[in-house]
Amino acid sequence: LRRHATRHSCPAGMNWIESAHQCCPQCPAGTYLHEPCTSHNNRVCKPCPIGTFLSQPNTFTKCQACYECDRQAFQSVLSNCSATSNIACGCEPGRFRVCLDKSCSEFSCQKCQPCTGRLIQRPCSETQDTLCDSSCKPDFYTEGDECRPCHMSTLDTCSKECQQACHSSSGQGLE
Amino acid sequence: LRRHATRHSCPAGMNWIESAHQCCPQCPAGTYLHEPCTSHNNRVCKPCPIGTFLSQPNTFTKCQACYECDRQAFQSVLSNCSATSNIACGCEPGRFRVCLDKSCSEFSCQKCQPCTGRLIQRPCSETQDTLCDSSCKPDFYTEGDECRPCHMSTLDTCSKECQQACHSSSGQGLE
Amino acid sequence: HLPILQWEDKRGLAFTKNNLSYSSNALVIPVSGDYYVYAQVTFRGPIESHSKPSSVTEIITKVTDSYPEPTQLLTGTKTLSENWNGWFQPIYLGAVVSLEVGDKLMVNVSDIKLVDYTKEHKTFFGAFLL
Amino acid sequence: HLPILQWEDKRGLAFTKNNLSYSSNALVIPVSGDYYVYAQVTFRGPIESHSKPSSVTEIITKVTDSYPEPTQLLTGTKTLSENWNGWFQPIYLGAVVSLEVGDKLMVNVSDIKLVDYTKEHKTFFGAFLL
Amino acid sequence: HLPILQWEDKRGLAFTKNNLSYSSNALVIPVSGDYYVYAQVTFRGPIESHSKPSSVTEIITKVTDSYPEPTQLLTGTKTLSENWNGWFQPIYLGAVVSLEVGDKLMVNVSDIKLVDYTKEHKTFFGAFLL
Repeated sequence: LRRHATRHSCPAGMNWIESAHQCCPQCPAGTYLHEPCTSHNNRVCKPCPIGTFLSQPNTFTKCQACYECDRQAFQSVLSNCSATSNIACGCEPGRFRVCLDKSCSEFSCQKCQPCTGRLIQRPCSETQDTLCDSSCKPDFYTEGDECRPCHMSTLDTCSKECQQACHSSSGQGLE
Repeated sequence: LRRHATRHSCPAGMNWIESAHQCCPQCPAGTYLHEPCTSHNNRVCKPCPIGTFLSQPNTFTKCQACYECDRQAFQSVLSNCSATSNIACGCEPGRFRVCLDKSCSEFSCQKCQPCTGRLIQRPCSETQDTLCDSSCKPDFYTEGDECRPCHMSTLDTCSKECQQACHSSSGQGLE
Repeated sequence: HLPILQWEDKRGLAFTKNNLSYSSNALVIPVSGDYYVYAQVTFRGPIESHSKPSSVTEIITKVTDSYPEPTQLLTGTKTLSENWNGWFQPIYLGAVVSLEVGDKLMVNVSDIKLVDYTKEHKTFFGAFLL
Repeated sequence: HLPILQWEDKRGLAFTKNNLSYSSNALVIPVSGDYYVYAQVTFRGPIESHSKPSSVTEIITKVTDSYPEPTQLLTGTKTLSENWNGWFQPIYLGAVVSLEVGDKLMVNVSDIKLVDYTKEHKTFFGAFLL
Repeated sequence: HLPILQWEDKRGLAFTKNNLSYSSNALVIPVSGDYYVYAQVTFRGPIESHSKPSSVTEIITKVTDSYPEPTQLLTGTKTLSENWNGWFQPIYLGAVVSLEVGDKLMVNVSDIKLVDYTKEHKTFFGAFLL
């Protein structure tokens, strides 16, 4: 089995340039190959224009276009695109990422749940929704899967849970 | 700001013809440019063949194909395609348009609701379903969201609404 | 076999040239070679008299004198999810295939009644020699 | 008419050559002939402030000096089923069309806010002379 | 990176010519120039042992000696709606890209187990020099 021979192997830090028919030194990250080297002069590298980048040493003749963050989908810029690195997007405050694929290169930003009437076990983060306590905070009573403030309950609407949570602790009987 | 100079500006009613390298008079709607004008003779226009049309004065070398109405989807022809206008499609009688996009260039034809047992507030039209009265017609009683004819009700199946609607008015007691 | 679509080859945007001709529902190949062949069919429904289709399929096939059966060149098949009242589903196919002079190219569909034939820019078919 | 998309024609994978130029949102045809014209638009949603769209549409249109109205060349229209929270829907169109020098090609969409403009390899547009 | 598809390059409809060769899962570009590159992958499911995928993705990538990372050229990503038991989803991609001699083209997918490899006319990949 023939080792997979690269067409032309060049020393480290150099790439084969077909048009020059020789190995040329790579351009550093953030620049691209403007003119290949020739037997007498070196290659010419130029910086990547605004909106483009190259994060690795290369002999590319063009830089790669930066991505953009999806403003309509409430994404925010974590770090701007630079000559050497693509833009990085996250979620606006109060939202967390919902990945649409395994690598999470595509994600939507959904509102963090507010935990009204509950203690927050784990606050909302870039990658996870808020984790609310299963039981209600003091002075709140459960109704379905919600927590309602005691002061909002009136005598006739105060269910069994409401009674227990709102009135039993203070020892007052219900007139 | 330079006025957007069309490559070659021609007087009104004339268009630049690249192959003839000169301005030629437009062909009237319903016809297309069969032969461009030359310095000594005029352009030749020909009528659009059956099944094609051009609704504007032009120097097109071919007419546009007429659309067709979607028979399987119960569309009907409002006006046939002519040499100067595309076909216009609507819905078959007893159906109304449900737009599938904002411009309603795509629409399906759905059956008008029959208002059984109710008075018709607004009859079904090309663009809107029938609007039925919320209450039942005389000699009809409500059951769920339907109106049932009184004569169909039997003693034992006659609910409270049925009694009220079907028997109270004639003053007969229920034997 | 699946039903074969008929096409307009002269009026509007349609045209044939360089001897690539259209006859009895097929593009006829004038010279052997590699062609990029493509077709889009827009399917739409529902059609009332029609049971709810679970899927739609478009196939570009080749018929040749050298073999008695058609050869399926390109296939696009798509399932339709349930809760649609009015639905549209375009399927585009395109690829390079080697063809012989006289070969015929046709487009088959799972159900002709579901094909949107109303506008020439929604359903189309073509080929060009590389 | 439907909104017209704007395109990047120089940076990254984008390029124009052989006088096929890009200006004011359109590819401008330098020489009459038959061109393979193609475009893909990736639509995505939901956009909260936005009512749930029932469908998305992409149309490649031609504007020409010889006729006062744009001509629709290729159309892809797809309905969206209900129960999606985050959704993606790519529509690809491509076909051969006869064009005159000076003709302009543009891409219209049903709703610009639903277009995924974030990555150049998800939404693209081009043409080449046969 | 996403898994890379393997292809048949000789049998059936498959072929390579004019030095455009296929080796270790990639089409190898023999001469620099502009190529129309295309690929269709038909995804299908469900696969029992497999959790319900929320989306499928197909990416045509370029690997080159002049840069240590692959470049994504074309991407089609589609979300799958819930209520499907058996489903099919074809994704077609095609566009013109400038390539250098020695560049390698490959097709990546979000999940190899969901790829319908059973028929050559349902999943295919190719390129031609303009």
